[in-house]
Amino acid sequence: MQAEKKPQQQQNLLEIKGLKKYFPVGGGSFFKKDNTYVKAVDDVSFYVKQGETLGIVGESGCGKSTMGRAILQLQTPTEGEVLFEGQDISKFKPKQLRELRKDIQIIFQDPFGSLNQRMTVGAMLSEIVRVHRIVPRSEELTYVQKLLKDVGLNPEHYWRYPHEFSGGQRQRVSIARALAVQPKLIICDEAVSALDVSVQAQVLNLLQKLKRKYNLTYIFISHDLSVVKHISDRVGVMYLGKLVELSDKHGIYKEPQHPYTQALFSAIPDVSVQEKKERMMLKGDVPSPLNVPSGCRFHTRCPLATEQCKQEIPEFRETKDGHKVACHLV
Amino acid sequence: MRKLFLFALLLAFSFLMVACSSASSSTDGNDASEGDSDNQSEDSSSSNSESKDTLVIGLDDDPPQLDPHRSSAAVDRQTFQSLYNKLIDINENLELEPELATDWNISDDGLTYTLTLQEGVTFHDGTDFNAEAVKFNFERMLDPDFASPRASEVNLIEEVNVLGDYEVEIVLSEPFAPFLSVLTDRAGMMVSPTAVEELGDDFANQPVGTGPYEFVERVAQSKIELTRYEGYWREKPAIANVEIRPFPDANVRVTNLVSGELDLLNKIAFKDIEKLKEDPSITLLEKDALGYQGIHLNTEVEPFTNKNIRQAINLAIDREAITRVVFHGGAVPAVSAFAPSSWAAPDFEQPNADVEAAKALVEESGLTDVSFTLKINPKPEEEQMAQMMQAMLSEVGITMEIEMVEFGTMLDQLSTGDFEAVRLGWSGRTDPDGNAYRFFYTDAPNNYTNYSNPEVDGLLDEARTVSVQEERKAMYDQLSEILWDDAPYIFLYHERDYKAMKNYVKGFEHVADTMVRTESVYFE
Amino acid sequence: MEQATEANVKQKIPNPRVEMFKAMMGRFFQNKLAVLGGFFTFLLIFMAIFASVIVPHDPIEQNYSEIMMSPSADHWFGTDEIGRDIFSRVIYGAQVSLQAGLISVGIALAVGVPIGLISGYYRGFWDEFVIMRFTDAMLSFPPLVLALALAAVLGAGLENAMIAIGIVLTPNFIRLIRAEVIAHREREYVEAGKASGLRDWRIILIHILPNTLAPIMVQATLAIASAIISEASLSYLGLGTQPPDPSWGAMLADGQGYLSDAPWIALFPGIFIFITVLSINLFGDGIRDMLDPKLK
Amino acid sequence: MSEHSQLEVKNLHVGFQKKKTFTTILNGVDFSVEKGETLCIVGESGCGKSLTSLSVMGLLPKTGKVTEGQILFDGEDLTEKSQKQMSKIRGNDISMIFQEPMTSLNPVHTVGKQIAEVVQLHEKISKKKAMEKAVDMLKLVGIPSPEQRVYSYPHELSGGMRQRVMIAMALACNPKLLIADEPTTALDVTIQAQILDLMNSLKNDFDMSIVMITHDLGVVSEVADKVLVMYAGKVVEYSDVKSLFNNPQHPYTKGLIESIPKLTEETEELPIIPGSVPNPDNMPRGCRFATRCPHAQPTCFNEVPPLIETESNHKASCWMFDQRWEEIKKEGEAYASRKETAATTEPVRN
Amino acid sequence: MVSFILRRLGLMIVILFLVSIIIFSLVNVLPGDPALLVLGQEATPDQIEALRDEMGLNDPLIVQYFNWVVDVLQGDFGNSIRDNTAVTTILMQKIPVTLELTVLSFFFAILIAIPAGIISASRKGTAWDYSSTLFALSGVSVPPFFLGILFIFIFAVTLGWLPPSGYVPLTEDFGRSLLLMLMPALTIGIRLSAELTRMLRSSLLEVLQSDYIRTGYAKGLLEKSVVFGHALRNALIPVITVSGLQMATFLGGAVITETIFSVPGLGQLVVTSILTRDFPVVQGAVMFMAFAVILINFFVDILYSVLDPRIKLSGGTK
Repeated sequence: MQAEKKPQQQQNLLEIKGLKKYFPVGGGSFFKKDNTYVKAVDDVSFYVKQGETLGIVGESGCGKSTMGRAILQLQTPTEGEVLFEGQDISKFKPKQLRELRKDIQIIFQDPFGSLNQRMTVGAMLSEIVRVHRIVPRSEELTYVQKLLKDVGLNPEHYWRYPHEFSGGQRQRVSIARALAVQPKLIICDEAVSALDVSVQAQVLNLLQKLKRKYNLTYIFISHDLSVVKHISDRVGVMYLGKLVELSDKHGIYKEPQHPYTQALFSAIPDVSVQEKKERMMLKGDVPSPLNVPSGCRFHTRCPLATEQCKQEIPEFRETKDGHKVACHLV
Repeated sequence: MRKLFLFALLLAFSFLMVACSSASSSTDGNDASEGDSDNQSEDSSSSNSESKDTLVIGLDDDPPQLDPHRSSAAVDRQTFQSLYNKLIDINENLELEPELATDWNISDDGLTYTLTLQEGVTFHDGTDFNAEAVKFNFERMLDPDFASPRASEVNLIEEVNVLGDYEVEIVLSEPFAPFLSVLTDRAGMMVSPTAVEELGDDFANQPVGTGPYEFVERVAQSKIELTRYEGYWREKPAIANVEIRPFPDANVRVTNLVSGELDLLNKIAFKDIEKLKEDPSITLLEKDALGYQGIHLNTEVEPFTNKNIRQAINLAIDREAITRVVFHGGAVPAVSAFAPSSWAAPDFEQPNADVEAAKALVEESGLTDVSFTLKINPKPEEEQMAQMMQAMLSEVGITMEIEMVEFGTMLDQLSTGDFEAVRLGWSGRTDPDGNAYRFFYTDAPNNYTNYSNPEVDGLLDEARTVSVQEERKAMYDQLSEILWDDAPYIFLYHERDYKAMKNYVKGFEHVADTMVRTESVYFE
Repeated sequence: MEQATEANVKQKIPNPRVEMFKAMMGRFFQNKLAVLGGFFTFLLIFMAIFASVIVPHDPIEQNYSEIMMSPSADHWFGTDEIGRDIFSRVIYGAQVSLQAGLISVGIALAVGVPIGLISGYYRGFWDEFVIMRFTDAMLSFPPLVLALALAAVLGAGLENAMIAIGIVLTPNFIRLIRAEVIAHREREYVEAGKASGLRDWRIILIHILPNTLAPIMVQATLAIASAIISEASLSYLGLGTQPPDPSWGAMLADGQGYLSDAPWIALFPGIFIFITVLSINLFGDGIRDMLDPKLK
Repeated sequence: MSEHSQLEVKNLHVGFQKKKTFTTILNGVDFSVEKGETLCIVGESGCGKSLTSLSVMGLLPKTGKVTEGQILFDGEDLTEKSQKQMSKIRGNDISMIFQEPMTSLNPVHTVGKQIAEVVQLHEKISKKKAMEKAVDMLKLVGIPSPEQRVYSYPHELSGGMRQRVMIAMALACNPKLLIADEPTTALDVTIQAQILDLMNSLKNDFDMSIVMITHDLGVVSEVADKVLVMYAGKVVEYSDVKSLFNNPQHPYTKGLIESIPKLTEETEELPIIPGSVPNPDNMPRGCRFATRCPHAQPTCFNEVPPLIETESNHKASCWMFDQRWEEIKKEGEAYASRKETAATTEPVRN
Repeated sequence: MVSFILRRLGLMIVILFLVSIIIFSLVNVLPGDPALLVLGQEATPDQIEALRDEMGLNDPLIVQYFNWVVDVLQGDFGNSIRDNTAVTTILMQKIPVTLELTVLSFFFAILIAIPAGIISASRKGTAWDYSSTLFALSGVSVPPFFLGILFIFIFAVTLGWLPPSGYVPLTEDFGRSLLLMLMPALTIGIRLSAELTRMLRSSLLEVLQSDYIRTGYAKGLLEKSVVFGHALRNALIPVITVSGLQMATFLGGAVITETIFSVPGLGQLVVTSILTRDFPVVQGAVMFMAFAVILINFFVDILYSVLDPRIKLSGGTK
């Protein structure tokens, strides 16, 4: 798949080319290696511009989280390039990678699991600041407390343990941790999914605020379309390891082109009691990523599938200005 | 799940039923002593010997070998007495008696022994016992490839000549007075030549002799079963079967005797002497044995290069206390290699313990901070004794560490000289030579102490050539004096031998060689 | 939520650790049996440390006129077969047992923790094909047989027995720690650490290790209990503590012969092993509850 | 409508015994469900909505206890029934499905066996008949090739399928009331749509009442006839579904609806409810939402607001709808001017 | 399944290979010369040397190891140094004894552990629970030799109800054999039951917390049916693993108990063989034990997959 060749009026901060991440399944026996793989991410390409928020949406198991980790090199990609500011970071050595961590950060879903329970918030944040020598030692405390303030916490929370915080507060700590190294890009992996609605709104607002304040770029991964739509400038839809549609958010929400995207939107219950719209109900379940359908991966559930869909893998191509779809029917 | 549970319950119940019923039957047997239908031999004191046809013997260890020419463990010999005959036997007074050899003649130069053999003897496999068989046996022991531990006892044999079917001549390379007594032990036991040729190394597991009982089956570390040999040349034994079971734990052995699982024990723990004497259902036979127990001091290493220290130890130890506390009177203090039962036992009495003299000797030695490590076998009695000696020696200013070492390791370290002091004794031989020569003659195989004294060597050599007992006794007396003074080996005590048996076991001949002779035993 | 509450916050600042500790203590003290176990454990440690002050007699002093005396005012637990005071010996025996427990587990920890950490964190060939297979092999020996063989190789004596027991315990710790590390390695906080650019050693030592301490501590306490039994077993078989030092196992082995005449020789050391091990186990259970609020 | 509701919960108080202290979580919950009606209980985590459903089922954990109030099912008070009596009702008259279809089925038994078990338990029929019934039920909930699927183990099914199995199990004895505790939370949207669809159609077929517990207002709008909004163990609003969405009354409900990002609207910043839910051990004496309420007055902190009917079939528990509201506001202003720096008592921890 | 078995077989071979190396090296660094032990004090150095040659003890260790492995692969574990019996013959005599002891012990253990564990878990926090927990902990804490001695003291010495020790094969006298095995089996069984009780309790407690148990109640099941019909089988799965491991351990590990009660089983064999430096026997017996452990683990894994349909035997290592 060819890379994006869009004329760059704005600088591309990150560019992904043909990214693949396969996980081997089972070990096989001693004598032969098993050749089955879970193709968690299969040939995905996109770019992220400086200062924008790219939303990635998809159902569980579609590979969106794996993609986030692969971009960050937390999991080494099986194939493909990850260009950050023009450099292919998938070829980076451990030392370069550590340096890179200053530029790309991640916020995880689970506000309980992603904090070390045995460390105070302050110790955790200071450690990172110290390792990357962000500020001189003497200013460490002030710096970290300012960070805490930035994310809406109290400077005194410096001495607290994670278990003393509520879910929302913990997520704020996670955000502070990501911010501590003054990154350029933050990957938010289901960052608000575990939160209650009222807290989720607080955190979303915070993320928006910080983005403006520090001129951040986000890749926002979530299964919640409303949230993604709210926060993103552009949105990509993933299905079984593939990007099926990618466009700016108005394009994708107003005129979804891929049948899967359409079904996805149609499935969201509306928070209102307007007359119920006609639903596009998908049949069956998402196939196992262990053995993905031939041709278009969506053809098993697609109400419009044709013979061609079963045979040929549809190309991910631009249909309108900045709107890309992988579907034979568009 | 429920089904499984129920099944388990049922099983447990039936199991408990079995347990209860057998338990009650055994107690009944003990109390009321009628139990006519009882084939379990749980009888205690009396009567039902008619139904009982097996003598169950408890041994202190599992005999490793059933081949006398291969055997090196003392416990083996207990079984051999039933399976084999010796050429010559000894009686309760330690006098030689004919067994397979009805008569013997020694040439004047003491080199040629002519044996007349018993006629009409057959091995358990039917092979005839004759002069050829005797020749075969000695040659087997002398065969260097066979590596028999007997070799050292018979290595003076130059040739064995068959003079007739039942007459054989043995020629020695040099005079060896104790030779006849050697023939009363394993070297005199005759194995079947046919069986040996057939079985080779496996003979040890399927022994064939001429003895009163023949081999039936063996389960290692569990039991050895023997049955009466119907073709036995002498009067056949009264009891049909013999079962020999090893019980390394003395307590277990004794409890099994008391409860009636066993009829006879070859060895008891000394602490049980009083208890067994008092038990009305048990006969306890007591006899002075032939061995001695003590400590090998390595005279080539500090501090035992110093004679004063060796003597100090000799004097510091209160042998009375040890025999009383540890052995409950089942041992007598030792001052020489010859037990009271032996004709070679010295007449002189040595001081029991003299702490002051010992202290003086330590002073005299010029050594300070005298210390050494005593290696002992990990057995309760050894530990007790060692700890007592430790306390005694500390009183005279000698520090003794104790290290428990497995028997195998101990033998290894003894032979390589990797020790300071080792607590090890000798089970004893009928002839005094067997108790002294191998340990104290310069460079003799068991001279672990590295002791070398030309005077001692001379006495030992001479005592071998003289056959008059009185003359030999004088020599051994002198030897005992020298050894006490030089003290390369600290003689501690002579064990007495105890045979405990149910009081319905009769006819047991208790000989000082500590063997269990089953031939004469009967139930009453 | 964060505004308006500074007064509250300040009030509570100094004590988060104390509070956590208090909660843990609360959970511990809730378990009555554990408290009892802890009490006995500390009593035993106290006895072991101050043995020389407590005991009425010299533990190795022999008195041939007082052999196998039944318990009395002078000899609380009676005397043994060479006239030594059993109470004094039992108290001194606590030193041996506790030493054996602590040191052998210490050895196992010293070897097992680093190997487990590295093996679990890096996985790969060494982990899969060398370390794991080796622990598999070690674990397929019956533990006492292995300890016995090792003790026989090293020679009798308390030090060697402790080394042997330590070696036998080690694979368990390697496995436990490795499994914990693997579990934690997948946790998001470790990923977050990596994403923050922390070095491996820092993640292993500062982040993963403290989080695995709870199960390690529990396992270690229980291992101390089993090490005490193992030492006693080896001493029982003659491969542990050497005379005249009093070891409960050896005392029991000696006393076994006198069960019918002087049962106290065997019974008292036996009871002490039992109480010690039980106390430590109870204590360990308490620690488990204390460290893991979910379990109760 | 018959003489009594299918389910009527009156002034329900439920709490937990913790060591020496007793913490009351549910504090006077009232609602009723009519025959054939779907009631949604909605609220954020920790508001007590699941506890309400467990109380109805009599499945409170051992430390939990109903301290006050009544649960009337067909007019009979369930709180007075023994466990044995309750077990005859559970699975038969009242069924329940749970949030986690992954763990709510026993992994070691086939799904058929698990469905048949409930049938055999409540209807004296043979094993074979029960199995047949299981097949029928699987067919009913839309599981393909049910004859084979009865022999499947739960792990062989996808999440959506498992939730269908749970539904089949719950409906196997034609219950009068189905309690569904967050039945679609763990599922993907496309699957959620399928399950909601299924439930809606089955509700009509079985003519039963449904109590659905959820935190998702979208789901509420899909299925509910009536809605009960709970906050921190109390009912804050109880209404007809249309009325609730068109005209939410309670500040909490309003805040909740507004803080959800909408697909159809564009907002730069979401309206939010500040703060977080107070700790059950440290509840305000008065209105529990007072600590986060933009309109809160001193009275709100001290006095529990009654459930006030604001329009037909719409009640809200807020002083704003009381006649005294103007007075209360005045009092508050006076108070504020007296004590400028009055701090609220929001607890730090949750 | 096939790939699982293949993989496990490969793994077993590797582990056995390592075990063989470990035991061989251990045995060969044991102090003490077996030749000396065979020949005793009366042997001459020449004889010892000759015997060492004959036994191959003078070959380089690698050669000795290689020879041994080659023999073992042909099913020949060599002969005992002590009595020249084939090691396989000795093992064949010992295995039934230990097997009888192990099976009986397990029988007792299960008999005690299952009810105790169930009561303890389902009546959590009650006096029942406390007493069963205390029992379990006591059982784990009591050293086997002390328990054995205590049994002998009480049942044999004081009460005289049971024979103190000894062994009769089952085939010879069924009742008596069981009677003799009663105390040793109880000694092991109590300890084992204690471990299983603890295991079952915690596993059952965990299972009772799970969602499907709540589902069971929601169906209208009573506690009894929930515990027996739904919880127990799930709770037993980890217990079975532990039992499997324990059984494997006891197959070779009842060292102390066998010694105390003079049960001529594998444990006693190994102890005496180590102490008497009977190298071929030690090697053979330990190889057998390790093999038994590995084999039992293998079967436990298979059993596991039978009990728990979630587990597929894919052969991945954990």
